[in-house]
Amino acid sequence: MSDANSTDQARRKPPQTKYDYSAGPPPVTINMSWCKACNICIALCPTQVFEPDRDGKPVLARQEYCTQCTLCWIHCPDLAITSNYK
Amino acid sequence: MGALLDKIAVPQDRFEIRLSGSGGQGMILGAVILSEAIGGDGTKNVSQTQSYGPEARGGASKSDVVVSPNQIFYPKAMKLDLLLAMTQESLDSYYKDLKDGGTLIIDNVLVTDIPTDNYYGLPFTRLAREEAGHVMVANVIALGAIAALTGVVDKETLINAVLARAPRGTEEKNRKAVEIGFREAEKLKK
Amino acid sequence: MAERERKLLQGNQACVVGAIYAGMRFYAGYPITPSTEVAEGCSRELPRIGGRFIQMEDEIGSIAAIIGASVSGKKAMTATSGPGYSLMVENIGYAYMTETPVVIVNVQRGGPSTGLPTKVSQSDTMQARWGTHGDYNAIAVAPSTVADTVVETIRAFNLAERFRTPVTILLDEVIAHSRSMVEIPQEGDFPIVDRIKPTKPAGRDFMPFEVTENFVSPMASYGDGYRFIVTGLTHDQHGFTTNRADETVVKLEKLRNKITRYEEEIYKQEARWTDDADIILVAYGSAARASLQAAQIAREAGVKVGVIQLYTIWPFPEKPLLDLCAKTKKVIVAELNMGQLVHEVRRVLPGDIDVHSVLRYDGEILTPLQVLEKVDEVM
Amino acid sequence: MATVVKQKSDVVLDYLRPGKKFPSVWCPGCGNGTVMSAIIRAVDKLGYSKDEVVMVSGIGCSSRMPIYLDFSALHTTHGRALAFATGVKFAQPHMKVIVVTGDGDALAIGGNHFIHACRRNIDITAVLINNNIYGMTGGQGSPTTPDAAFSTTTPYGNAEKHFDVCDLAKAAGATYVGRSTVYHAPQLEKQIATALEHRGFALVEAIANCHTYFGRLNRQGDAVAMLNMFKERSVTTAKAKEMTEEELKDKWVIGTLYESTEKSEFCEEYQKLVDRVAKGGR
Repeated sequence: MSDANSTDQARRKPPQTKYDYSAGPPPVTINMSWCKACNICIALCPTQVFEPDRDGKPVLARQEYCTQCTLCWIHCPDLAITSNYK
Repeated sequence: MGALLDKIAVPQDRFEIRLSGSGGQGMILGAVILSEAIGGDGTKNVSQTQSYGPEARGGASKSDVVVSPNQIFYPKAMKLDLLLAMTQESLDSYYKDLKDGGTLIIDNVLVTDIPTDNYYGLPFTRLAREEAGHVMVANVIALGAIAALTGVVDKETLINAVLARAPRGTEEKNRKAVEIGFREAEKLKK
Repeated sequence: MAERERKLLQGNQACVVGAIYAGMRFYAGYPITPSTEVAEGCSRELPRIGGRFIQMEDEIGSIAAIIGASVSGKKAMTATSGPGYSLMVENIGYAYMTETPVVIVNVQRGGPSTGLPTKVSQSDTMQARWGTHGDYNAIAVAPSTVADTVVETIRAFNLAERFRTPVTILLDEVIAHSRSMVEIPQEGDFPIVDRIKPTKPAGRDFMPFEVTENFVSPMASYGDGYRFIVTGLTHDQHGFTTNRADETVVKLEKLRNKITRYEEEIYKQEARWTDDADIILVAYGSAARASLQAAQIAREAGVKVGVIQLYTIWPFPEKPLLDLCAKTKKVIVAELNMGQLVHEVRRVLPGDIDVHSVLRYDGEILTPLQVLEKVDEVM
Repeated sequence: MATVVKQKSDVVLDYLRPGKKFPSVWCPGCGNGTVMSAIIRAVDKLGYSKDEVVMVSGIGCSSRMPIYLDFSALHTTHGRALAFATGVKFAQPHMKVIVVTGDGDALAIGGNHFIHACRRNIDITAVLINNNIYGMTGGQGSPTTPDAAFSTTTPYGNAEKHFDVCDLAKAAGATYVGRSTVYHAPQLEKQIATALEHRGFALVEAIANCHTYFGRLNRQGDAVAMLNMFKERSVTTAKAKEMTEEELKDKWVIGTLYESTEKSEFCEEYQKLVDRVAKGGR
């Protein structure tokens, strides 16, 4: 099983709804100094909110698709992601 | 060499007792009771030791009590003042440790081959079975005899020490056992 | 004060009496001859006073459990014998590193390996000093009579609490299994030392392994609100693991200095007839009993023999020994092994003092006669 | 505006030890961090105060966890965490004692302590992070390394058989046994919370990824690939009931596998003994 395959699998579901985060902070905050670029959040996000940057760390590429599903921060082994909506 | 060894002697302030028999005859418990009786009032020090391990369960089980009004340096017996031998095997094993003129007490039913004429013999096991009502108290009868023959402890103190260790319900049997031992030994003294 | 209760106690039972007097309320152990009566005594006595007794699955678990209990605020003890002590040494090292006060009773028996389970020995003398790996300064005390065992057990707990360190009690089979009448101590008879609790509030200022003026850090317990970290990895004063050379040196020197700077508090020895002695016997435990008896007999025969009986084995009482042997030219070290303590005595005493050994390692106690034969030989 | 609100995410930050710098020592993507996060959320949900929690660990990757968390922490020797924890719990029965351990730590060197902690049914929650390999020492075979699997000490495939951790715990007398994986993090958190509330010895096996060693040596890919494998190979207890033994081969049954309240808890039983003795009873 390769890295690319598994990532694709996790991304099968297309985004359904868009959310407007413009009035407040972004849906999640990523602590870049704790992030070790393990790719878990990018791969598990069902709505493809993240894209890897040059170092492989996640950036919010499509934040409007974030459903606050919790998968990214609940799986983050480095406690580097927090949601801004509680 | 030898200048010192020729002059040495076991200190006079020690009185050394060994109770010996086969495992199960209660020699260790006997020594514990004797130690409590002798040391109870605080005027004398006691040091009780025993053979420990497999031999304590058979063969020639032994338990020593060293008595002294002073501090007891060496905890074990060096030269016995008193040897109680309840079996032939124990007499054979330990007679050599008895000092010249020391007191030898034997069960004269179970011990028949005795290397000296200077001893006290009583049928402890038979007395226990026939008079005291239980073979288990042979050791207590022997303690009564030791009290009578040596005066190392008086009878009442011994009885109290025996009763303190006696299982509930056996107090009378044990008191009687001391009395029997004391009485029979008194007869030998005359 | 009321008359003290007197009881016929075995050495192992006296150890229990002393430990409970000192405040021991937690015992974990594993049966091993000839120490087992300590466990039996604790299993009987501790529930009566609200203490805790647990028989663990092995000696490794036993020492682990008492360390866990000690950081949770209890005075805790285990008892074992040579092979069990060997199993414990890794976690004894953990106690040194984490500065956890615990008391380990080692009722010595013949070895190596399973050796002579029912026979006496003093062949763990060096194991008590150098058993675990790494650099550390050990404390070991050694009684020689049943009554001493009460006193030395109390002292072992006091030293453990005072210095935040494990303390070994080196008993041996003869003392452990012999019985004597012992006065049961009453409140006030002996001082009791308890670990110093932190006064600083919880928070960043509190450092659980702070290098204080006397190198001993106040010790909080789990549940006190300090939420401190205890690790066997080399750690800084906050308890955080470190690889840094400078912090490593601070930690190791703290472990050393808290003992070496206060050795005078730990030393305990008794000198008898040493002032005019031509020959001085040095011994501890049941070997000291034989030595004292031999010296008494020799004195009665007109030979000037003295005895130095050691109650503190580690740290080795260098200065007291030097002082007490200043006027003699001959020393005999009596021990129940193939020669362990004698190396320390040789190391400490000046070269112009002849140091001899009288040894016994067949599982029996040295007799006064054997010691006297040696005295006669070197006279 | 987002409307989906599930759970407070930054609660984990409240439980990190002040002064201890993150990130952790663990490899990128290591399951240990995910399990740590689940433990924190379980403790927080149950409302335990930080002061009443003691986290005990042995030696290994997972055993570094207590250093990061703002609980009383006892980081002990290899394999002995449960024995130390037994001392802590027995000395302070009101404390919540969590043991974090690995497969090598708990089952090889610590196997004896493990079965005896189960047998005593002492109220300790053991979270056993099973990554099927020794991570810290560099990928050697462990008691849970599967048959024929590769490690640096089984270069030709593992000839030994492996433990089923949960079967072992149940057989040894544990009164709560649960299993989950780091992929199933929310369920893992629930398992841990249930285990913490259980009175008696509770084991939660957390199947976790060591892609650095196990994944690489056994061609299972990176962290993400292993997480997906956990997803595919796990079946719930309900589903497992309808499956044959053949179908369950190579699957992990996740959920609560065993729970019993019949056996008395050790510390409570000992307290009863103390009370009885205090009244002069035997």
